[in-house]
Amino acid sequence: MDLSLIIGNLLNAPVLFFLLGTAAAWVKSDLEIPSPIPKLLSLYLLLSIGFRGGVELAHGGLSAGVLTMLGVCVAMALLVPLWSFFIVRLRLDAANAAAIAATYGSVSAVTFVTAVNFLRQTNVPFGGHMVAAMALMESPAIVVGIVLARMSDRDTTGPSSFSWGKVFHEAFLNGAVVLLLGSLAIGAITADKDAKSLAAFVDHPFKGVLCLFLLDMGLVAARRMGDLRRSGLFLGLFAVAAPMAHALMGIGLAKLIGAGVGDALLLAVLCGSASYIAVPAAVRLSLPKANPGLFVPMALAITFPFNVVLGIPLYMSLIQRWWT
Amino acid sequence: MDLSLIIGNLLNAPVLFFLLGTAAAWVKSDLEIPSPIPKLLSLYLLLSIGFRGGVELAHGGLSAGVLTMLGVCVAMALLVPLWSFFIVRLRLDAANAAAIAATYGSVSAVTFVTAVNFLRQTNVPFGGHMVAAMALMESPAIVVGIVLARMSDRDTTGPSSFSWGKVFHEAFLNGAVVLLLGSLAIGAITADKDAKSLAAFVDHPFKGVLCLFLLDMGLVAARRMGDLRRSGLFLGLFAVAAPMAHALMGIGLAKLIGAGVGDALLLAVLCGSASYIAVPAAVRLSLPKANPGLFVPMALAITFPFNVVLGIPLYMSLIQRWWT
Amino acid sequence: MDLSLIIGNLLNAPVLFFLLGTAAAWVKSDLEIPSPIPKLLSLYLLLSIGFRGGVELAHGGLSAGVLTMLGVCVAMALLVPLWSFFIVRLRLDAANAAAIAATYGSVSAVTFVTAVNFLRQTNVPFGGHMVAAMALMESPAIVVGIVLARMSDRDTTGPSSFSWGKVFHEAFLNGAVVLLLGSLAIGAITADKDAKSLAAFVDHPFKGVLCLFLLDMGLVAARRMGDLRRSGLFLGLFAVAAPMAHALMGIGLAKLIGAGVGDALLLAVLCGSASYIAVPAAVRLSLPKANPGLFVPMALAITFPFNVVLGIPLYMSLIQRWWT
Amino acid sequence: MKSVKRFEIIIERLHARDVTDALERAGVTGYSMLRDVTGTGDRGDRAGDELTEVFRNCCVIVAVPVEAADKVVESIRPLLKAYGGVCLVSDALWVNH
Amino acid sequence: MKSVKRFEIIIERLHARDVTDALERAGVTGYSMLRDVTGTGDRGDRAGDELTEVFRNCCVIVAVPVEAADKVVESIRPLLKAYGGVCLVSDALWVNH
Amino acid sequence: MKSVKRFEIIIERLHARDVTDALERAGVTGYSMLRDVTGTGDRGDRAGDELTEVFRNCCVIVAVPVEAADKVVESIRPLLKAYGGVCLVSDALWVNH
Ligand SMILES: Nc1ncnc2c1ncn2[C@@H]1O[C@H](COP(=O)(O)O)[C@@H](O)[C@H]1O
Ligand SMILES: Nc1ncnc2c1ncn2[C@@H]1O[C@H](COP(=O)(O)O)[C@@H](O)[C@H]1O
Ligand SMILES: Nc1ncnc2c1ncn2[C@@H]1O[C@H](COP(=O)(O)O)[C@@H](O)[C@H]1O
Ligand code: NA
Ligand code: NA
Ligand code: NA
Repeated sequence: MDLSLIIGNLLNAPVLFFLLGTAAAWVKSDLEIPSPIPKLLSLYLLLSIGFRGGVELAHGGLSAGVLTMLGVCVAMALLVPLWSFFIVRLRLDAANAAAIAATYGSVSAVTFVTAVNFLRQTNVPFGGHMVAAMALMESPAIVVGIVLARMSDRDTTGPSSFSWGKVFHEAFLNGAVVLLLGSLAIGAITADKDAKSLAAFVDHPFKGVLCLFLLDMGLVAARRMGDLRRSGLFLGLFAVAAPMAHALMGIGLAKLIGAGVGDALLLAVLCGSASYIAVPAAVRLSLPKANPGLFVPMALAITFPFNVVLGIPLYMSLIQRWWT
Repeated sequence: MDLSLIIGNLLNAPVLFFLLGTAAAWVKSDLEIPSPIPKLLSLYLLLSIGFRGGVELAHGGLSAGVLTMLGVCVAMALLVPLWSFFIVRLRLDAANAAAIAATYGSVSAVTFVTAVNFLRQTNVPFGGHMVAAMALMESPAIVVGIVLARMSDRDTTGPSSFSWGKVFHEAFLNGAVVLLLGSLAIGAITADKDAKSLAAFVDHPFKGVLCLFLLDMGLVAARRMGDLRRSGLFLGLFAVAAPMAHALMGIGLAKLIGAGVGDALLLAVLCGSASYIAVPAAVRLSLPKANPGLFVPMALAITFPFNVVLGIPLYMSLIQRWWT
Repeated sequence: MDLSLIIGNLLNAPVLFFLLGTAAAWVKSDLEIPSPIPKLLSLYLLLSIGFRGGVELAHGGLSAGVLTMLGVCVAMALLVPLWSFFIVRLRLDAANAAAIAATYGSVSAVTFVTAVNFLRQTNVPFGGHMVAAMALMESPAIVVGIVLARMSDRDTTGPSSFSWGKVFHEAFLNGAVVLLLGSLAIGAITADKDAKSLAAFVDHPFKGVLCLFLLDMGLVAARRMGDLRRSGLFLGLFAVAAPMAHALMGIGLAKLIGAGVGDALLLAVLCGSASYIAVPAAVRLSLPKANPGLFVPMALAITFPFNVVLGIPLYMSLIQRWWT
Repeated sequence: MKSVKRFEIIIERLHARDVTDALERAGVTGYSMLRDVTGTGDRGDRAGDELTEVFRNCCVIVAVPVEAADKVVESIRPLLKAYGGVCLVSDALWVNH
Repeated sequence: MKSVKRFEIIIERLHARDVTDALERAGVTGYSMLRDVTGTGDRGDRAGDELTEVFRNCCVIVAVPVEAADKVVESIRPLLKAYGGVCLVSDALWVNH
Repeated sequence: MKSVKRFEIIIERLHARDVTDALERAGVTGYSMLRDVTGTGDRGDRAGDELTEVFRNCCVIVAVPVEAADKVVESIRPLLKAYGGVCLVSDALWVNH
């Protein structure tokens, strides 16, 4: 195992700010980043990552390799919630199993962004289409989760007002997906004209904004850790095992389709990360019986820190061994 | 008609973000830029445009040409509400006619900022005094509107608490005017010392912040479009015809006083744009009988998009023909 | 007295924005920077100043001179509230005297940041350890103030729920201290790797953000000036005399320990400034009988403007005479 | 002044739209909303992080004529059943204007 | 505990100052304000965009001694007449301190 | 619907935690909080600058069974004594879910 990569990642400003946030919450400091500042930071990160992805996509074009990668991504977004559901179902009721399945089938944009920052720092190139892949992987797991819940127990899906229209709307038109795809398209359209004049906004402050956002994530994640007692050992283990297993599958698939090192890492992170922004809202509307005190802390207080602190360099060291 | 300019403008990041916001609101996505983030963005845009205007003013100085231009601007700010009032009065009561007159006599800072961005992109120079012109054009129309309303119907102006002192205060000391003129003065005073050290804040992120703000404007404008049914065809037509007519007058006057291409475009945009930030507040306080469900959507959901998407390149292509 | 330095400072963008804010509040403009935007600006300033201090500390190292300076700072933070208490006690009760003592013994981060900006502008170097000094000077005065209040009147410290644990927690773990020390540590740890990639976030917008924050400080300070009538002439004089006296002591100590010009100015500002962010909160919790309508306006509406507008260039001109 | 019933409905912000839709179906034409409410209840802490609206509440305030109160209660109850939350009803006078 | 009348005044945020001025003229020395209130009423949606305070409400809460209530009603009514908005009055007990 | 007592506690935001701690000690399991409240009272303006939470209030809303009301009053009173603020109590009905 390549320890230097892990330590190098730990001594990295964004990760350190995440740990600072965690520490501040632990000592019960009144440090806080009040709403809606985190929203501004996340809008910025989505816009920035989307726009740059679009610019790179415009330069790279839509080759067969790109389309294969997108296909693999969507397939994983459909399959991960499937087995996750049946594993969690061993212990929990259908609604909660479906919620957790949707959570782990979808992706965490901030983990992705942190991985992108990791790649940029180590000068490893990656394709702009991976941003499109992330956008495509946000939603399918939500639909799969709800289908599974309804199949195993008609009663899980809330009040009479349930409608598939609402589910699809919530899954595919939530703000994060729209902003990401929109910025991607705008980046692709204006690649030649605007990329330079927007660079000072889109590129330069990127890492700093990520630091500030991770500081807040640290504060929030640490506060949610208290909820973890409720989830028990089984879910705690799942929250660490799932990202590792899914990331491994992602790496295997990347090798299979001949992806580059950078794209392989991003695929690993997309498969291995769990959503705590878009999915909770969609799931809460469609599966009101699922307890957000279970699936949110799992994703936010275990899987997210694991990926950001250990997972990313771990996956990278695996990939570097295998690819060379 | 020079279509390439219009299409070029359409394929421009700020305009595309405006359209993205509109589209997101149409598909009822939950994308939102929560308060007070838009306020931060607009404070930034005003500070930035004011400061840079001041720096350029300090370099350019107050020539006779500059003073003529400022005189023309104030004259238009006094005259536009006059005829607008009598046209709208054909259909509506005095309070609403006065409110609409004030709206179209005043200016839209964001439209101005978008035009400035358009000029910078196409490397057309313009004078820093045009920022001063914008600041001078914000307020007079409000006073003219209220005078007209009171002349034609003493009863339009609200409760006993009406006072001219309050009207002038609201018109000339509202936050936008103060920040704009203040930044202009500070820019002019510190032109040599601070222009460089502030450039990274004032210049570099400008276009990106404009994109983010226009995204929000798109969301808000689209939501206000629903209100337009109430306003009927007459007001709908007015909201498109007025900017074109006033911009044409502005272009004519610019030619008359021998202004350059950049200044001519900005004068056209100042005359042709309608206020939806400062005026509604001032009018609501002084003419409570005027319905903000009429004059705000006209300015925000018709005139603003028209100017930003079509008007600016249209006026520019006219000016380019005429000037060369 | 070197008038040119004072005038030069007055014609400086950050100071002018402070004055613009004051003027806007005086004419009762509705210009406002709504919450939580000022919080975002102050988080940014603390992070930026902390990170850069850490980077410089990593390069400079912890010499004997640095440790002496830190010792002097802590000593001043313990002594200043001591005599301040007994002076103010001549007129006010123990709780209020203790609150004012704590206020003047602690430091104002924004005054410090403004002084840093002043030094950068005039290209005077200073040590990164002065940021650590600021962090160390935030808290001791709070504890000293409360000890003094309790010694002279057991009854001053609120309800039965009083506990030293809470006092220390509030004093040493408040958000500003944690963020400042955290960023300092992160800056020192990642000095080589991240300093460059974070520069665009941490350095470039610094002065602009300071301008925007001082604009808000001007608005708030001017609004608090109304409260000053209550405080009377004695406290008004104290609020001007204390910063000058403490800054002079700071300058003397700096000369004694052989500090450079930049460090001497920062020490003067640390000694001479008064806290209006961290201290009021801590004091309100521990000394509820102290009236925040006294100690906050003194620090915010007299001492802060005095230091920012006149104090900094005054101290600098003194130091320049003495050092050369 | 007219006697009215004052409703105060506290529910996850995610469901704000459902509440106002239900009110409109019940014939209510005016209501007010506070969008930044935190809290604790049977369903745990809603401490208000910005990451997801699941942990943030809103509060809808509605005054309706006394005779319309039952209809409002019936329109809100299914939402409380499905999603949790609180609905308080009290008496008030409405100052005519 | 002392019997008081509790007022709740919801009006465009633009008029917040007018309300507190009127209250002060009516002899009220304490009040509270919520500055971020949205709503719908006779005058259409006040959905809360940041662009102008015309589409955003505030809510002023005031508790006054029972005997002062009429004076407060009379001070508020002209504002409601001119600008719209809602004023609810209810009974409450004030916990002495 | 069940009769309850509705408490509305307005106090400096700095003391929000003290209030909820006191409520929890009094056996309350559910409450709501508005975190952005300004106001004026005996202790002067709390006009809401962002610089320090000393000039900003919060408002805690709690509904409790009628029989639990006295205990809540007793738990809050010392805080009001020490720090100022307002606590209003009124009658309400709780819509069961
Ligand atoms: N007794 C109560 N008094 C006031 N608000 C409450 C009470 N119980 C619950 N709430 C609010 O209602 C929300 C949802 O409650 P619950 O569905 O019980 O978790 C909580 O987050 C609180 O904001
Ligand atoms: N029945 C009601 N219950 C609660 N709030 C109301 C009601 N009617 C109006 N409002 C509030 O008062 C504001 C102004 O009302 P109006 O003047 O009727 O448009 C609205 O935007 C709502 O916030
Ligand atoms: N009569 C009142 N009605 C409503 N709120 C009040 C009243 N008096 C005081 N308040 C609120 O309680 C806070 C603290 O009050 P005080 O301790 O009297 O300064 C004030 O800042 C107001 O927000
Ligand atoms: Na995943
Ligand atoms: Na105009
Ligand atoms: Na000091």
